[in-house]
Amino acid sequence: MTGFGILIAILVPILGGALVPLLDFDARRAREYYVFAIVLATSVYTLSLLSSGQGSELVLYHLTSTIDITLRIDRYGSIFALLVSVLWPLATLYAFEYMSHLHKKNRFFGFFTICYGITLGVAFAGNFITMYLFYELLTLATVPLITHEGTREAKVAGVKYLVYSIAGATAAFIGMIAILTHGGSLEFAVIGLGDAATPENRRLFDLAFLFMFFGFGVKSAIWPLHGWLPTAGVAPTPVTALLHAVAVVKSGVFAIGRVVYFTYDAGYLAGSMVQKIGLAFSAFTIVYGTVMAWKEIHFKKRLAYSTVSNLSYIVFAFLLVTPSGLTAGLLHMMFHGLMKIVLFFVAGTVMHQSGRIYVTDLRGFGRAMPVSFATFTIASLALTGIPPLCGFLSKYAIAEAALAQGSPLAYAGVAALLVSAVFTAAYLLTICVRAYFPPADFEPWSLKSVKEANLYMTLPLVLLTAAIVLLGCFPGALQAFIGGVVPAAFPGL
Amino acid sequence: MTQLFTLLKISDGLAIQFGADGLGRMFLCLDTVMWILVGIYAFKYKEHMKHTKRFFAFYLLTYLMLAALSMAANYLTMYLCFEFMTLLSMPMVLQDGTPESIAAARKYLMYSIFGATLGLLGFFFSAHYGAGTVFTPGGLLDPAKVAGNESKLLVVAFLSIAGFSAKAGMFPLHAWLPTAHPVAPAPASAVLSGVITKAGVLCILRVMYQVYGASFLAGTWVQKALIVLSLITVFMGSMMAYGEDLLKRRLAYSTVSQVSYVLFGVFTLHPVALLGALLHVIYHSIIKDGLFLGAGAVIFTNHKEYVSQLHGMGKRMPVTFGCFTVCSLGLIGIPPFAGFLSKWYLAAGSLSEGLPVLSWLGPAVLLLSALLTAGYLLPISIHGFFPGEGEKEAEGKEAPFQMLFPMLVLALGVVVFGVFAQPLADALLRIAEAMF
Amino acid sequence: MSLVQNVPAFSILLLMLCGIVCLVLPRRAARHLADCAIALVAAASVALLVYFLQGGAAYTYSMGEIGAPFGNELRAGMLEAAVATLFSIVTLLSLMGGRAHLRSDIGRLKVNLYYISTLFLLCSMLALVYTNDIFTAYVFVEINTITACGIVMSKEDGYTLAASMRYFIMSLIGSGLFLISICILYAVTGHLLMSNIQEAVAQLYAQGEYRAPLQVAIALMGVGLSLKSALWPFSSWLPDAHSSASASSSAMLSGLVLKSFIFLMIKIFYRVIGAGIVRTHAVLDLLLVFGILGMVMGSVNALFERDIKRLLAYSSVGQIGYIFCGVGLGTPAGVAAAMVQVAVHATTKAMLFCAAGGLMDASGGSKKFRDIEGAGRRDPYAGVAFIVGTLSMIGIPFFGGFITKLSLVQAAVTVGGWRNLLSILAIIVSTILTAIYYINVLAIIFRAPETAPTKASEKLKEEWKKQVRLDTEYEVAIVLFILLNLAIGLRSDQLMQIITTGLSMFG
Amino acid sequence: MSVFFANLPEYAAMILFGIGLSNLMLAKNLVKKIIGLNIMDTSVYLFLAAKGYVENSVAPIVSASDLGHIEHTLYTNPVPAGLVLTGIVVSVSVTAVLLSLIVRLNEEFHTLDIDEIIHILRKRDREDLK
Repeated sequence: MTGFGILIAILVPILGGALVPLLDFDARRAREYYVFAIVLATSVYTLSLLSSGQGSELVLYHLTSTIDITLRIDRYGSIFALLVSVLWPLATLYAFEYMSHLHKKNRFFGFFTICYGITLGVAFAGNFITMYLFYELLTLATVPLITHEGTREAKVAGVKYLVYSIAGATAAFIGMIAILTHGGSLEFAVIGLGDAATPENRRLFDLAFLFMFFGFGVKSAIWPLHGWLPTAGVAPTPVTALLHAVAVVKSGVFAIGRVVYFTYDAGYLAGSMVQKIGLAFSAFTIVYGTVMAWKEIHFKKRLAYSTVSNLSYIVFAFLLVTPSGLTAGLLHMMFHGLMKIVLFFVAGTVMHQSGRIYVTDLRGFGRAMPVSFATFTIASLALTGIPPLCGFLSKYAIAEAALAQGSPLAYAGVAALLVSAVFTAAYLLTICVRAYFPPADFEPWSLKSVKEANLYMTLPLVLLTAAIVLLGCFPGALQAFIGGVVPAAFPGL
Repeated sequence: MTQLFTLLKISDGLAIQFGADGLGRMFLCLDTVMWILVGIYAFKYKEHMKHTKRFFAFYLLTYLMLAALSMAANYLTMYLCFEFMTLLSMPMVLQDGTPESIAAARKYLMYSIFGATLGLLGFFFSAHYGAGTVFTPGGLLDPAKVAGNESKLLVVAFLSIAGFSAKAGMFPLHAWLPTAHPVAPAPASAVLSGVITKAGVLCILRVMYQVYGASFLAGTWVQKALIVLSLITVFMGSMMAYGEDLLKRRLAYSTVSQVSYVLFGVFTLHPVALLGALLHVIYHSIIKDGLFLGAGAVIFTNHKEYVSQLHGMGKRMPVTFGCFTVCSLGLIGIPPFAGFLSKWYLAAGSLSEGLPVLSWLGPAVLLLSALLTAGYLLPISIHGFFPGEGEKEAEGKEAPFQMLFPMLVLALGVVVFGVFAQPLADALLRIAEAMF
Repeated sequence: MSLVQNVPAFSILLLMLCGIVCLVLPRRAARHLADCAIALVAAASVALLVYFLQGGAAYTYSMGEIGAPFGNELRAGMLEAAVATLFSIVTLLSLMGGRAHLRSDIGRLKVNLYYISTLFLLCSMLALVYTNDIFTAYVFVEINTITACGIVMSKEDGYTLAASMRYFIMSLIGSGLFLISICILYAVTGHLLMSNIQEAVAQLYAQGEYRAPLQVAIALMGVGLSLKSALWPFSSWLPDAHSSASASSSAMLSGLVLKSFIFLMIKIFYRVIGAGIVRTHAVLDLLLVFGILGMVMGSVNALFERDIKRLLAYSSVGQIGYIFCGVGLGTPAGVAAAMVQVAVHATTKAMLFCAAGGLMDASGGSKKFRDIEGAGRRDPYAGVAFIVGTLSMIGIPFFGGFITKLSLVQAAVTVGGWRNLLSILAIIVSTILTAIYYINVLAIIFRAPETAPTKASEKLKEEWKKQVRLDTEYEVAIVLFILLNLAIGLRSDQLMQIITTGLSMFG
Repeated sequence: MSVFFANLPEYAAMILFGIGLSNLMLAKNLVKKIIGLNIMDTSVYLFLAAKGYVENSVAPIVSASDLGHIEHTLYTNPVPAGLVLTGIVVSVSVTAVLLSLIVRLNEEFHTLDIDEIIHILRKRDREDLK
């Protein structure tokens, strides 16, 4: 199975997406069939790649003597690819209905599908420079999506996102080159710095790690660099749901995982100063995100802050630099993707059907939009970490990994985890209470104009919620698939 | 735990399992009896309510979760049932939909979820340091793993027990109880006070005796701190009840103080005291349900909510006030009635425990609060039956028979269990011994 | 002495000859002569480069076989051949790209005078590249100044005259300082040929004599040449000059003229004074700091521009800052990074200026942002050129800009201390700012005019309707430019190898 | 002081250079700037010429007659003279171009003050924008 399959999986959505504005569909049906066909084909093809093509590699181009652009499927990348290829078709289905009330659909779906290919590129990158290429392209492809509505607010959000992302990417790039020039290898097949990390240039490698951590930390919304995520909440819902809950931010966390496990190995990082810094920052972000979410009353901005906190769960787990930490982080990456996309979709449906964007005026919606709010309640319970659902599993795994590591910062992380669970309950369950139990003086006729969304929107919701419940009860297969990454990341074990 | 029924095996360390043991069976019987009686009462009370279908749905779901909780065989299942019980009992609190009830429900939700999260902390540590996962009398901690870090585990034990005691209304996390009960409809507050607080007690019993093990916690600062907290709550609850004019809030404060009687017995880690605690669990449920149903009857028939409005009501509602008086006497601990025996065993257990100061301070506080209980309960009956010349007597008619019947049964229970308590005490002693 | 070794002298003299002949030729003939001459020189330079690639050693070519003190010498190495090729190719493409504008801006009669200036400009640049005698360098610096102002003045509207006057005066101050430093060097060492001066200076430095005059000479040299190549504090003249001139002249000015002075400075620093001495001198730190400030301030000014050509001019100030940051680092890796940026910026900026010309044609000749809305759709060649330019400036792999950032970071990382940190921060900030204003330009030129509210005048709207007539020469030039940028991006390994061996040959 | 007298021409050249440079930069009137430029250039040529002078030496002209034998051993250094000649050529051409530019500017803006010209241009820009 030569590596060409990977190239096809990446290029089909990119070229397909680029064609959408050029073909200039005016009939809605035609555009939908075309876009959905491309997205579905890519997903199916990628899933088949994941099952059969493990380990296949393709050297695309020798850029310079020490750097070349390679694509490779390894278990760590295929987990991210699995998440993306499962969620993208559902999000596209949702986007068809959601975009009916917005203009310039061709451009939107064009860039939306291009982002799919680029995210797969990030997943299948074989070394850091290739990932940097797709990482930058992802930023450029998402800027037009954020500024889609053309309002002043959208432009500001777009510029802010651009500034944060470019700063992050350049900082990471500098870290990469520092490692490259001082003997470390950027290939993902080679684990750890090997003999390059001698005691005297250790300080430089620490600095390079911090540059890469905070560089990729921008996209994974670590505390001081998270400002762009809530402001990007103004983008259309399919963008915020898919990109700012699943694709873009997860690529940031995915990259941090690559830095921690594939460039620096456990031997270098365990107990080192940089690990303490990283753990401290991510633990603080966990608490900061949920507190800000609790204060925010704009529905999507609240969910955006919740994403800020949940991403730091994953970063915290990765920085424990133990096999259980890695698997726990990846588990939460998968589950958080599922849960958060449901919450964002419901927020989008509410805005699409009734135009309400603030959390305070959702009284009585439980009856007006039963399916949406049923899925919302299940997803909120999952995110809060109520046992039978999947959120609990990942939270439990992270806590176990932290306890196994046993350093004081790990205990601080567990405490942060619990505090954020309480606040998550605070800002999510209050919405459910307000929706299902409106106060006595509430007239149901005020919501008669609000009807439940049609099949396009509710089907993805129901499917995803079923996934949340099933994965919560029977996670065996997924945990085994994720467990496969440990031998790759810890060759010594 | 005899035989285990595994509902769902998530992964090797995590499974939802159920199993019956003495403690579980006792709590299940208690819940079932109370649920039936209050149910009968609620069928009549529902004319007074809107959204009745919703109320009864959540009424039954809460019962489901309580039953599951008492049958839970491992920490995970217990935590699951505890969380869901909070979520399902919350709609009963905001049944009327008034702004205060919604605020009270949100407060109740937040306190309970905060408590449950501390419980979750306990679960993480027990899963890490524990040998197995199923509750085993004497504790499931693996001595090898625990060797180095007792201090950490003690802190976690204190936090998780304090977390579960939020549901039982112990001092630092009790504030939701006095706000939630008055706004809830009478059957809901009866169930909330009488039975759901006992769920918190059950979780504490499981955690203290069957996760950490009595031997691990005996004599440690955790036990002393918890006893002090429960004594503070006992005293504070009755003081607050004493000054309260709203009848249901007075009874809520009384619940706060009485449940801490039970907790005091549990925290002394002595078989006799534990027997007293278990006995008081049963007696308090019966008595407090009776009191709340009485209060509910008064509100339902004559819309009187404040104690000061009840002067001379006894003549108008003889049966209600009769049962109310019997239950009050039981709660105060007058010998022939139910309350006395449990307080007796509590005092005996604490004295024989031998903790330096607390062994005698405990019974002293219990006695003092018994006086206060008399102080805030007896005036209601006395003014009810003998209003005194000057005041204007309240008019009103007797409650319908369907509401009186449960009150009569409960009053009868108070008398029967007071007099023929021996078989119940023996059964509970066997359960208490099995816990160590 | 194989035939190909005469290429340096041949190309300079050929260009001079053709320049003079152009005076008498009619417009069309002058155009063909100029194109052929430049193409011939480009081919010759390529041949020379191939000669060096096949292992030829650097050699000196004495003009007229006259001996050292009096005779004049040219020196050719791999780096000189590569830079000469680059300059000639970019000049040819800029001329082709801006041809349409020549007819409208300069009028039929004076076009052949424009070609004279262009030929002499290229001739002076090649002379600066090849010369081994510093006084000849001064003479060609002056010729360069006059011809550069010539191609700015040729457009003859109010702006260009004022701009060229300011450009002229600033350049003269620069060359004045350069002249005085040459004289000091001559007075101290007694030689005019660079290689001899280097030995004399090394000997003097060893004995410790004339330390003060040497320091002053190096400082004046640094300031003079940085003033001529528009390093940030001295770049107030650049935006007016480069934005008002016609498309092909601004492409040549921004792309090449600034670079020739930088190349001269590198040559003088490393061949006349010697790497060891220069590294100890404070002028390098001065250049580094001004380079870093240039990178940031150039981009900051560009952010607030509402005129496409002024934006590109300010962006040039920023990119020049990049080059000086590389030179200022002092290490060979730094100079290599600077040379890579010279190559990449020459092609990219020239392409963008020609494309800007195309955008102006497609929107009624106006440079303002509000008028060029949607111009990228009307003139797709300019649109694609701007996309490639933006991707290259941000530093996406496969494009030229990536190699610049890569090599500059590699240079910065190996240097320790404050220089490392300062240059890294500057790289981050300048990449962000560059990304913002280029993507802003992209958003404007690709915005569909009918949906977004445009501020353009009604008259302009009708013009947008009718299809823009593009001439093939402009299209060919843009496509070749894009291919050149991609070639540098893809074959960057070879480029780096040429530069590093060229630098080692430099000595 | 002896150092001052030893290389008097160099000092003179430096002072002249300073005068010329400051005039070129600071003068308002364009013609004055050109004058400053020429002063600067002449000072450099003075410096160069002074460098070429050798004590009691003879002009380095070798006529046909005394080809066989050369009595004088000391000749002045011809190279600086050559440089001066080239320099003068360059200065003349630059001055010519500048003066023609000044004429064109005066026709267009009717002033010789460069700052005023820029002020006029900025005003013209603002009118275009409206």
